[in-house]
Amino acid sequence: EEPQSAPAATSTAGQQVVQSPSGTAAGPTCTLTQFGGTKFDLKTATVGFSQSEKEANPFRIAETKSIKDEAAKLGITNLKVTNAQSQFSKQITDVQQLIAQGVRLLVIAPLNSDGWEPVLQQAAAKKIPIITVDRKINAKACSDYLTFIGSDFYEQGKRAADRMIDALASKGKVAILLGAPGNNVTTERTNGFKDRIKEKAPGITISFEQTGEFAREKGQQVTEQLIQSNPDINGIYAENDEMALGAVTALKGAGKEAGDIKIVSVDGTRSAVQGIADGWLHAVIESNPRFGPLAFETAQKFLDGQPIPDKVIISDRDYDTGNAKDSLGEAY
Amino acid sequence: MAELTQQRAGRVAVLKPRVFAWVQDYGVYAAVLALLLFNVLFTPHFLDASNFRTQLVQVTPIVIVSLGMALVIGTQGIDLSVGSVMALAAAVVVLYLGYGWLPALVVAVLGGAVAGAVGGALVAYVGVQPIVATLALLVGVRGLANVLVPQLVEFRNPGLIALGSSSVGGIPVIVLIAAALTLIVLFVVRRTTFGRQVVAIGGNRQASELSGLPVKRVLLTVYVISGLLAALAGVLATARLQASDPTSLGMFIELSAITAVVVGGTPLTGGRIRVLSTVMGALLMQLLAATLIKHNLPQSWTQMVQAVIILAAVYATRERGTR
Amino acid sequence: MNREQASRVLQQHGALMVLGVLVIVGSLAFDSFAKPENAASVVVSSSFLAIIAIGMTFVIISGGIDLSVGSLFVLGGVLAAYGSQYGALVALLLPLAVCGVVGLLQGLVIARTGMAPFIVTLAGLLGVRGLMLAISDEGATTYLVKDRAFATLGQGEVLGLSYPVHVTIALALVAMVLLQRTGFGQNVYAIGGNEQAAALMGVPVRRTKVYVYVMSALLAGLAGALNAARLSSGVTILGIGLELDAIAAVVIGGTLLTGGAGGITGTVAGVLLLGVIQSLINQVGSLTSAFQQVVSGVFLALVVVAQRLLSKAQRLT
Amino acid sequence: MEAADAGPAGPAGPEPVLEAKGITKAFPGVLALDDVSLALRPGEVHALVGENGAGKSTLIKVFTGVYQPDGGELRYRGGPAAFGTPLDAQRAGISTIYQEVNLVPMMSIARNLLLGREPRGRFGVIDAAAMYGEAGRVLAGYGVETDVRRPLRTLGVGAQQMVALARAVSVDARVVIMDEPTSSLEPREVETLFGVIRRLRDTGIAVLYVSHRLDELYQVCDRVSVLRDGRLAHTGPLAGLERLKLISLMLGRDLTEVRAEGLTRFSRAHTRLNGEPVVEARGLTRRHVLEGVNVSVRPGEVVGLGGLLGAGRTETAKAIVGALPLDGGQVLVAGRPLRGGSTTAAIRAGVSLLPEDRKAEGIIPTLSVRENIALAALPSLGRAGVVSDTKVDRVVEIFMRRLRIKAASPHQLVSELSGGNQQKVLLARWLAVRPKVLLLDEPTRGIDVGAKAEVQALIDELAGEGLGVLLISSDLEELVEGADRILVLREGAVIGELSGDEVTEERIMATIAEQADG
Ligand SMILES: Nc1ncnc2c1ncn2[C@@H]1O[C@H](COP(=O)(O)OP(=O)(O)OP(=O)(O)O)[C@@H](O)[C@H]1O
Ligand SMILES: Nc1ncnc2c1ncn2[C@@H]1O[C@H](COP(=O)(O)OP(=O)(O)OP(=O)(O)O)[C@@H](O)[C@H]1O
Ligand SMILES: [Mg+2]
Ligand SMILES: [Mg+2]
Repeated sequence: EEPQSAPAATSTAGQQVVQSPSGTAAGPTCTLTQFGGTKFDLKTATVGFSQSEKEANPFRIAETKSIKDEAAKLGITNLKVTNAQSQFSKQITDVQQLIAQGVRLLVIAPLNSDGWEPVLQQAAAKKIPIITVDRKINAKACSDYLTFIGSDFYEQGKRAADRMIDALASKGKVAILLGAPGNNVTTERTNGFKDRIKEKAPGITISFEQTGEFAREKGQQVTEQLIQSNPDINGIYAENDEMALGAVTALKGAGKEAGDIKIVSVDGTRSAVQGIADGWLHAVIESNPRFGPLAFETAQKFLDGQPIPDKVIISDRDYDTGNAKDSLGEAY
Repeated sequence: MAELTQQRAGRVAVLKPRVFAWVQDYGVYAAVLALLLFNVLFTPHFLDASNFRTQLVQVTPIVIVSLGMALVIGTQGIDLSVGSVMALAAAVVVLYLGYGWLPALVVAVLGGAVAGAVGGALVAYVGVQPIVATLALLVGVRGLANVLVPQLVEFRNPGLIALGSSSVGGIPVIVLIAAALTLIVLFVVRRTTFGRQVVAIGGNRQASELSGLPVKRVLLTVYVISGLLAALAGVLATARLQASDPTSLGMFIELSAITAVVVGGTPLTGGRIRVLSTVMGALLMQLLAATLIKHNLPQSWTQMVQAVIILAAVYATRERGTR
Repeated sequence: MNREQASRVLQQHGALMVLGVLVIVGSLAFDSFAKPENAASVVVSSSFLAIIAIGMTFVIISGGIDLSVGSLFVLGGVLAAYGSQYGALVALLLPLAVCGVVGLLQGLVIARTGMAPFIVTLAGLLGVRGLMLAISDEGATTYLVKDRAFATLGQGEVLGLSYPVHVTIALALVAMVLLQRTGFGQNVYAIGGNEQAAALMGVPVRRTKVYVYVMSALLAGLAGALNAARLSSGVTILGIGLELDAIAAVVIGGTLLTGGAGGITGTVAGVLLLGVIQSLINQVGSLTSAFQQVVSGVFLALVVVAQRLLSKAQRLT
Repeated sequence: MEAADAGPAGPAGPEPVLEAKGITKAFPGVLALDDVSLALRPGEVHALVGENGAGKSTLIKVFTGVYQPDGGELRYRGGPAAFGTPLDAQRAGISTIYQEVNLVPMMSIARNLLLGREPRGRFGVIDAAAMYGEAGRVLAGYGVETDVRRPLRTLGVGAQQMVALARAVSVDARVVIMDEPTSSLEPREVETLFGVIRRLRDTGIAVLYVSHRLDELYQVCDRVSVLRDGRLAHTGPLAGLERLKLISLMLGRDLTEVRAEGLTRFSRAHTRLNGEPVVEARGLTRRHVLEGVNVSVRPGEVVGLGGLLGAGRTETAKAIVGALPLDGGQVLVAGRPLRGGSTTAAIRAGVSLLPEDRKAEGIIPTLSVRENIALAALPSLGRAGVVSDTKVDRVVEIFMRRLRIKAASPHQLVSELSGGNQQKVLLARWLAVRPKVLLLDEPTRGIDVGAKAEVQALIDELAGEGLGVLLISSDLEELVEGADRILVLREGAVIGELSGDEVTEERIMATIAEQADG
């Protein structure tokens, strides 16, 4: 059987778009001299990329692939990739060992925002610029690290809430399938969603929130329990697509029809966009993982002496019934 | 007179341990009943038939894995690799789905047997301690599963989907499979030479060797069976999910399975296997998880309550042992 | 140590030999492997696991097992970070106190009821993680280490190695003396070797067991606190599966899981072995995550097989 | 010698130091002790005898705090006493050698000997050098000369027993309890032990001595108490009590009946058999352990293996059944070579071994009597791998009756049986596979007189039926009476063969001594 969700990151379709284009941003910026580094040639330098989770879900696969592809495209031959297998301690060690291997530029997809002290110290001592992608590091831009490229998870939660409010016409009962506990992404997507609901639609109650640990099977199991004990639920907010798709399987198994319960989720994987087309999902907020081009472009600009903003927020799309079919090719 | 009280004292002393032994033997059943009662009283819609179906369907993989685990624990071993073997089976089954779901299932289960055989060979022939041998497999086999199928793959094979979602007489097929496997394992443990040899080896390996039991072969077989069952559980879970997810399928299931076995009163020191109680142990843990989810407790509370219930259940069924 | 003793130590420790071989091969294969910087990163990152594994060694020699250490490690870190707002002393003592109490409870339950340590500490694993989530708002709050003095404990360096490494070395030395040269150590071996006999020989079985679990919990809490100092924050997503790493390190180090035999040197070698394997995989730097796992699984299997064969060969002569 | 004067004390002896009054102790299904009273006086050696399962070990465990009595009172040094743990009893001055060697096999000999009393150096840390020195000195006094740094498990059972003995005696004790201390000792070592016991008695220590070897009792004991089925059957001075009378008290049968049956049950004359050997071992060699041992057993023949502790008798037996990896040599069964290293193959060919160490190598403690008996014969007790319960029940019933195994039911856990009955269960396990050759390593160790005679009669009977038997026994009398032919071993090599009229205790001892001198 053909895999139904092969990544399509090689095409330029679905390329990241910067929300606040570099240079024109109002926020603080950073130049090579401010940072205190020296110019070097990206092509011949050793570059390190530290991935946080296994390349096993579409997001991580697309992310790593995008970095590797872009490096290959630019002729960077010495790219070292490590994978922390979701263990934070390992990621710290990984990056330290990358530094020991003499990398001149670090691209990090952090597993966690806090706890980077030892790495930052070492990198700063050697003046190695760090670009963090998809999650932030809580530290000082331009001295501890160079810049952050990624989405705004809190904003994603808010936008998901907007979609849910639309779908339920501002009233009803909603369940949340939380991500893994303790994860920044979980926290921010939850807070954004809840804050927005409270602010805009007090008629919607959040009557259930349980973790599905970002996994499809767990999403299915929790949803099965949920619709047994809360048959009156109107909407499900899943903090990633996998859990949403698990919820869909559960609803199908329980004899529900597409659209009976409105599901909104975040990520924008191909299966989820297909789910919208099939009518099972209501909307998906995109979180774009293709960081390669933007990351290396930013690095090159920095090395060329141009000012770099302290954060580069990309603009994520929404998928809904209106655009799902046409956007299928751009989903990852 | 003195003689009489003396006798009575003797009789009471003889009787007391019996009561204790009864609690030890049937404690899990009582705990399951208590939890059922709680839910009937306090959980809305608990008595729906579909609810029972949900609980049974969800517990199926753990039950099947626990059956193999019980055999391994009976030999004083432990098998940490079961979750990864499930993942491997999930990967293999979609790779071979092109040849039809049944051949794919057979290949996947064989793959599980091979993984089990590697662990069993390390334990039986090289003499590596079970926990490390299977720990190496836990790491490596999941990696292998991910190499084979790097990310979740959805499939539309009607046969496999039907395996996961159809019912016979209102009872889901996978539940029937688990029930049948339970009976088979029960028969093997109680009535076959192999079953007796398994517990004898767990009870005293040296003595078993001197008694001419094929110790190494039995050990190998036990791990192969555990691998087989885990793989089957992996295929069934995959069929139910309608997608193969080698990354997260079966994560930490080894701990659930071990808990089910021990809560059921099988000592980790080996030499004894209680099959039905193991199934009850799995049911207890499933009901507990369902109860906590249905009552929407936060994760922190869920874990703390689980800890307490596990302790209480094992306390009731405890057997003096070192591990 | 004279040459004869040295050769005996090598002979008794398969793990140490495998470690030596790996280090040599790694240095020849990769230029940057033997660089002091890389070696330091292996040693520093191993030190936390080593502290936990030292406690685990006592537990396993006594015939038990402690699955709660991963959870205690993360709880210790969160408590230390939380406590650091009241000063370095609180930051250090709070996690030790709480983890010590958890260890005490586990030890008492195991010693008094005869319940299997595997299960009691599995419950500990769940319960302690639940507790950690409860005090960190389901993991959403990361306390930052405010106290500079406490942060220095994790980040300061002497002789090119950070403090946690020195702490680990000191603890390992103390643990060796404790195990080999005190009545407590002898009791631990005796209980693990034959609990019934130990009781008949007058060993205070229960008390010794309680001590062992308290020790393991304290060390896990300490490792968590030091780690929090190093990271300057009480990260909540740490420690999952850490207990398995610790057990693997101890067993690779030649300690019998059935109890009664083993030692600290082996454990330290086992911890370093795990660190070196990771480092070698990173040196290659182009394996996908899935292949990395396959490689570490195979490595682990090879190491235990090699260690097993070496110790077998040694026993025959 | 003042204490010795009070030695064979009558009822008017000194105040008891340790006393049981009306002790009752029940286990599920059995009343192990029923209203037992017993008084131990300082400076006496008090024998405690009874059949297997009579309750001797249980009484001892009540004395030492292992078990709490269900009824009755313990008195120690004039006041009521209740020991919660063996440690309490030990601290109070009651030191014990238990029936099963209870030491820690993986720890070194020295650490076992001195556990809890290690010599301390600076900072209260154990002084290893002093510890090894002291351990070596102490053990030398008991005839054990060995590297005390080695793990205890490298010692033979007998030597382990000496370590346990040395350990128990070297603490400051007022009462020393010995549960079958000689069952795995050589005559030479038994003498050493008796010397120790007499020395203890002379210093006013009370000794409670349990043994099934009646001659020993007459050598060292002053008084005797007899337990029968958990009740006290007799207590009084030993001198003047006829041996047969003592046996009749233990068995609860008529004196005349016992007298009629006689004492040993070996009845066959020593014969020379000339048939083809059913099993033949050639040049068994293993470095440091065995050096070219040749043994052969013919059908219907009982071949004895003699020698001192550590002579390699156990190793020879293990090598024959393939339980010991060999550097050289071959085993032939009925002329066909046996695959080495596989006990399964040996058993299938009809060669079985009753191992020496019952606890470690014999019983499966988690299984019932029934399952323990059926274990080795399982493949033949069913079809297609499915066990036939009726067949098992029949076999189990036959052997429980034939060997008079005392158990509450076949479903009782074997670990709950008395030592002697466990031994019978193991014998039953081996007889159930119908071997052609049975290797018996200390088959009557720890078995009471009645059972011992039964086992001996059984050996006779089996040999009569054409079974070949290899008999290893430290009891020279048993060896001489039972064996048709005796091979004497020393340091892993056969140093002499005695047959026909040569089979006497004197000749065995002489053979060993001769070689030692030469
Ligand atoms: N832990 C136990 N559980 C159940 N029954 C027991 C237990 N210990 C002993 N018994 C029973 O109590 C009775 C007395 O056993 P005990 O060991 O005291 O006999 P003994 O006189 O020492 O015999 P032997 O000479 O064979 O050593 C036996 O019937 C035995 O089966
Ligand atoms: N008195 C002793 N001192 C030191 N070591 C001993 C002593 N007795 C036995 N050993 C050790 O125990 C080992 C095994 O002895 P083992 O008991 O198997 O021999 P055996 O001939 O079968 O004697 P038995 O069956 O009477 O115990 C010997 O090789 C020897 O190293
Ligand atoms: Mg006894
Ligand atoms: Mg012997």
